[in-house]
Amino acid sequence: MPSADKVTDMASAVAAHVEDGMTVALEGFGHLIPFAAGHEIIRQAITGLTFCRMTPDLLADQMIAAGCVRRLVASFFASGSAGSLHEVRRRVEHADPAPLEVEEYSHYGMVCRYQAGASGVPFLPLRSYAGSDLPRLNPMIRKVADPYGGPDIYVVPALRPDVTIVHAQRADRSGNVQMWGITGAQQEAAYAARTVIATVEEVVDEDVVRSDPNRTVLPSHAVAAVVECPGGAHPSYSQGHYDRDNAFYREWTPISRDRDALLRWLDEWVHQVPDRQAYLEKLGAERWETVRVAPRPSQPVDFGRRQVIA
Amino acid sequence: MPSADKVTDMASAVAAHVEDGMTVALEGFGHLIPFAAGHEIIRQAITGLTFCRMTPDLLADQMIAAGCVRRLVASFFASGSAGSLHEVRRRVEHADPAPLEVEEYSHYGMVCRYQAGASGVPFLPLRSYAGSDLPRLNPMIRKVADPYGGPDIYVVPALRPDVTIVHAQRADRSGNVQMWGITGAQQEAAYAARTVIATVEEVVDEDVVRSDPNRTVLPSHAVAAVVECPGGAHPSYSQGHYDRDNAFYREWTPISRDRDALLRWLDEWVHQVPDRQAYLEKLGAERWETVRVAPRPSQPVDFGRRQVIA
Amino acid sequence: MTSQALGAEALSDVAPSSTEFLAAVAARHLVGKQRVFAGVGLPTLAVDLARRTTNPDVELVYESGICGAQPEGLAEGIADSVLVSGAAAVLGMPALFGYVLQRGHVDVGFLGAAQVDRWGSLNTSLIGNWDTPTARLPGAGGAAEIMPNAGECVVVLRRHDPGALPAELDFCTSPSPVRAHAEDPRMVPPGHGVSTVITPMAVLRRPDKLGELVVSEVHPGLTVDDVRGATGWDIPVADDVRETGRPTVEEVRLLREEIDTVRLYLR
Amino acid sequence: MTSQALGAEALSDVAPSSTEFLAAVAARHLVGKQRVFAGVGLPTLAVDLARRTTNPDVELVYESGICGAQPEGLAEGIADSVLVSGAAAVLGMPALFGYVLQRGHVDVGFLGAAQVDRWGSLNTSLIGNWDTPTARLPGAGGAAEIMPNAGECVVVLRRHDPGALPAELDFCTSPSPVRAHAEDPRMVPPGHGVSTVITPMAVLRRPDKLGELVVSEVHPGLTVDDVRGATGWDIPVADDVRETGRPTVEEVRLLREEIDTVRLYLR
Repeated sequence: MPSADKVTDMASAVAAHVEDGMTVALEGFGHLIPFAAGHEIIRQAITGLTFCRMTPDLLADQMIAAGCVRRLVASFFASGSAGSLHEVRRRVEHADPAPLEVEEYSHYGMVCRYQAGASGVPFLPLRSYAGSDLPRLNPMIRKVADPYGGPDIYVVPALRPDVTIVHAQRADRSGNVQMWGITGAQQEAAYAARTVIATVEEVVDEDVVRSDPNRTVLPSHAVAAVVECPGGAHPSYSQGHYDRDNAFYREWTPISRDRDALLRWLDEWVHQVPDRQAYLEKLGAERWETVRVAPRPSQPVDFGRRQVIA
Repeated sequence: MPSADKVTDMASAVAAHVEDGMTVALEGFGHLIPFAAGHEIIRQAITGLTFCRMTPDLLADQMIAAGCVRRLVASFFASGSAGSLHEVRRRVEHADPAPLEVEEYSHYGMVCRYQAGASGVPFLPLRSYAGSDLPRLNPMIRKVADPYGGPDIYVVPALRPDVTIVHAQRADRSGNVQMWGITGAQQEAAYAARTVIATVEEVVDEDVVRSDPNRTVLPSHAVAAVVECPGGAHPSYSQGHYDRDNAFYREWTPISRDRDALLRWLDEWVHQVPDRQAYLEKLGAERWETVRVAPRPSQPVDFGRRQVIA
Repeated sequence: MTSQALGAEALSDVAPSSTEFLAAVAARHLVGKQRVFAGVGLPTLAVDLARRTTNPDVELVYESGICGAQPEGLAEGIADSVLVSGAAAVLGMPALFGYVLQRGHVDVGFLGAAQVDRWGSLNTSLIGNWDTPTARLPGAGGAAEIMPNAGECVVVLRRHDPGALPAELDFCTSPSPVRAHAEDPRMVPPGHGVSTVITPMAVLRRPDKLGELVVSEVHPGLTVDDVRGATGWDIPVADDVRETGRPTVEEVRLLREEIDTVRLYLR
Repeated sequence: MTSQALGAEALSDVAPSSTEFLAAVAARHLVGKQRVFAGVGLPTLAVDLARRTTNPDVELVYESGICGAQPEGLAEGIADSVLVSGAAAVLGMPALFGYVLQRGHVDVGFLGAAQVDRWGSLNTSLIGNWDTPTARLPGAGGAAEIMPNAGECVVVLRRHDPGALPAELDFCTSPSPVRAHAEDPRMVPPGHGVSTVITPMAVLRRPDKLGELVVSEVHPGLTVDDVRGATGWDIPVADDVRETGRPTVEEVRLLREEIDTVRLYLR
């Protein structure tokens, strides 16, 4: 099919679409976190971002420490259910080295914000927040009267990022993106955005994509740029490609606790490596061996082909 | 896993869950229309139903003619983009042989109704209907003020069927239902319901389902009964199993136009056949040959398996 | 081959009321458009023709959730299995109507209607009075969503008479932005509404989002007065009104010999 | 084998503050429950233990969208790939939070908290004042959704002192139905709210949806006064207050030798 070829490299994609002061979402719920794209944003010294991410974990800590982020829009401020994000805490608790604006929702509040943005409606209702202090902390959580006579219900406003970046297992050159395992709110976060960058483990022939159209989470019309970036989710994981680097997550806590150590880490692992390939080489084959996974293929389904009645 | 075995036969499933006067949704957008289940409802002479179906095509014409339906909740009253539903028209235009209540939405209005029902919220907003006569015809389409200062927006109320019936390609015995090809609003219509009956082409081993968990449209918690019913969507189709019987759709128009012919058809093809197997035998191998499809398998994806680090 | 020997520019003499004529006129309106939302039938022919002539990149999105279809056969209906096999994506309806359509990814919506009024509002619901209509029509389907959300809408009518183009609709299923504006000026939707109506007599255009239809092209053999006489209101005529360009011989050949060889939609 | 030889009913002497003790107490609350919504850690241990003892059918739903997991290894986190491989379903978050949780498919939600008040409202957001908190905690996550929508919630606390069980929360992240009722009696959610709080000292129960916590069980070696003295308000005591049943030797063995052999969560 004569669709535009959207494959580009990471530096070009970020340079073309991400600008100082933009509202940018990088999504991925534990899985397929677009770390490589976040590191490129750091390398390009983009600043003043409103950074949207349900679970601002290590990636947020890194981007905030690097000075990219003015405002954080999020629903869970921790590394998984465990580790603190010390850069986030330093800024929120002590404005050290600078304050950080925080706009806080619950998980489903964020999901509904993306969904409203993706659907082009101004708000969506949800059954959370009755009796909560969250609407007092965050005046963007509001109430509407139910026109069918039920009780009032809280609503959250549409979130419409300038750019959403997601990482996925594969895409074809025209930007049909396929993803499996935990898919989180990526479809919503992407459709909510004006521009979408998809980084993928693998750019595949369109026949691969077209053999299973139900697997396409983002059709090409929703995607502006495709970047082939194997290992782009490390230290998070890509189902079927490599596992989470749990050791790295544990190593992060002491790094994050000491701002100088954090800045040294950024220098060594982000600024001093030109791209993800160099990062993986620096990480080394031995470390990679610890996150390697064995195959466990899905059983194919049949889409069928019309018989030509002669 | 020691989940309850939900496999039963069609007659038992309908007898156990569908009662006179209930609100019942049978969904499937052109694809996977649960014809066999509808015919069983006719055979059991269930009456007074509020029948919900976005596109009340042949199946609605049949169930209405059989006297099962008091009220139709729908968004497109035709057989595909072409044929009229003459039983629907007779009742609406001439109350012949009896009136039919109609509650009318647009397609996305119905989708939002199911989505609101599935999500447990009282309503959802959509950007349709400004300037339309539909809200005057249907007072359930209402407006709310946008608490973020934008223009008023129309909303539709949650739809919560007592029972939703869907047909799918496969399920395991505990009721994890997998579907591919056009999936329409089935997930929403099912989650909106209090009780869900899934009829499937094939009951498969749970390993088949678990090899591809992203293909599961309805997890077992959402499903009360599973009925193995090969050919259960005929004369509509099941992607990868058999094609639409276009000849039947064309035959329907003259049948539908003549109420006596319609009643004779119901007698011959519904009342006089005990179940779908008998229906398919009556249809015959030669007719079935015209809807057979050739294989076109999806390429598998890898879900990966953790390496045990020795 | 004979027809190609005549040159691609040679014009066909198919009747202006023929499917070939209407499809070729519709195809011309797709130049420069990216994504078209349509049912099957005449819109399918128009899109397929555009793809083979002026706009190889034009893409069809179907209400059934299918994007980027590459059918191996001619589809009967928007939910045909041949549209699914080999498609780039199949989306559920919440994503299709919410994320694709309502979010504004569709440039052109193709619609049919029983009635179109001067503002490009459509009736696909009923003829006669609301309670006991003389004809119950299919209803809104997705048209009520396509009208406000597609960049613009093209309507193809099989009739051109005061019944199909009345002064007043019996029912407004899919409102023009003009009607939305009348309800509440703040509720005017993002889409232009109907930009073009193609009938067996003429091409009507609505250049202003809040304006009305004007006679823009008159099919060969007819006059402006013929068109105005068959329209249910006193329709204005464009300053630059002209004769509708005939399809080329090659366009008709493509429609008949490559696109719809079994004459499923050609009539 | 040795422990089994002691009989399944033999009681263990693990400390009441140990993970083994808390997990075994939590597991008892899952008798007769179908679906549990939980994070990993202690809830995972409790569910796994319940499945191997009193409730083989209990099923875990994870916030990450996974239903019916059959992990081949112990998961580190709710988004662990081992939970996905071989699961019955993986849903996107709109379906998970909307259709599964908000529609009422979850019987029991397991929650942690920094603070719990007498009504079972939770604080997981911040300690100190709102603008410049002394400690910024993780925030709501999905807890604000689990509280109103799960049939009931069980909270496990690692501390029992007036800091963790204060008279007033510093911030209410996940409100009890009591607070929802105070905001608007019509907004009381479908769920019961917190039914049970398990601490290193006691089991607190809240039998009435609009009522308050009472001391229901006191761990071995402690008195009711110990528990009341460590609680930040004047907590009532149930008429039938009793000593918390110790875990059996077999339960402790299962936790250590079959469920968490690497002591990922056992401490």
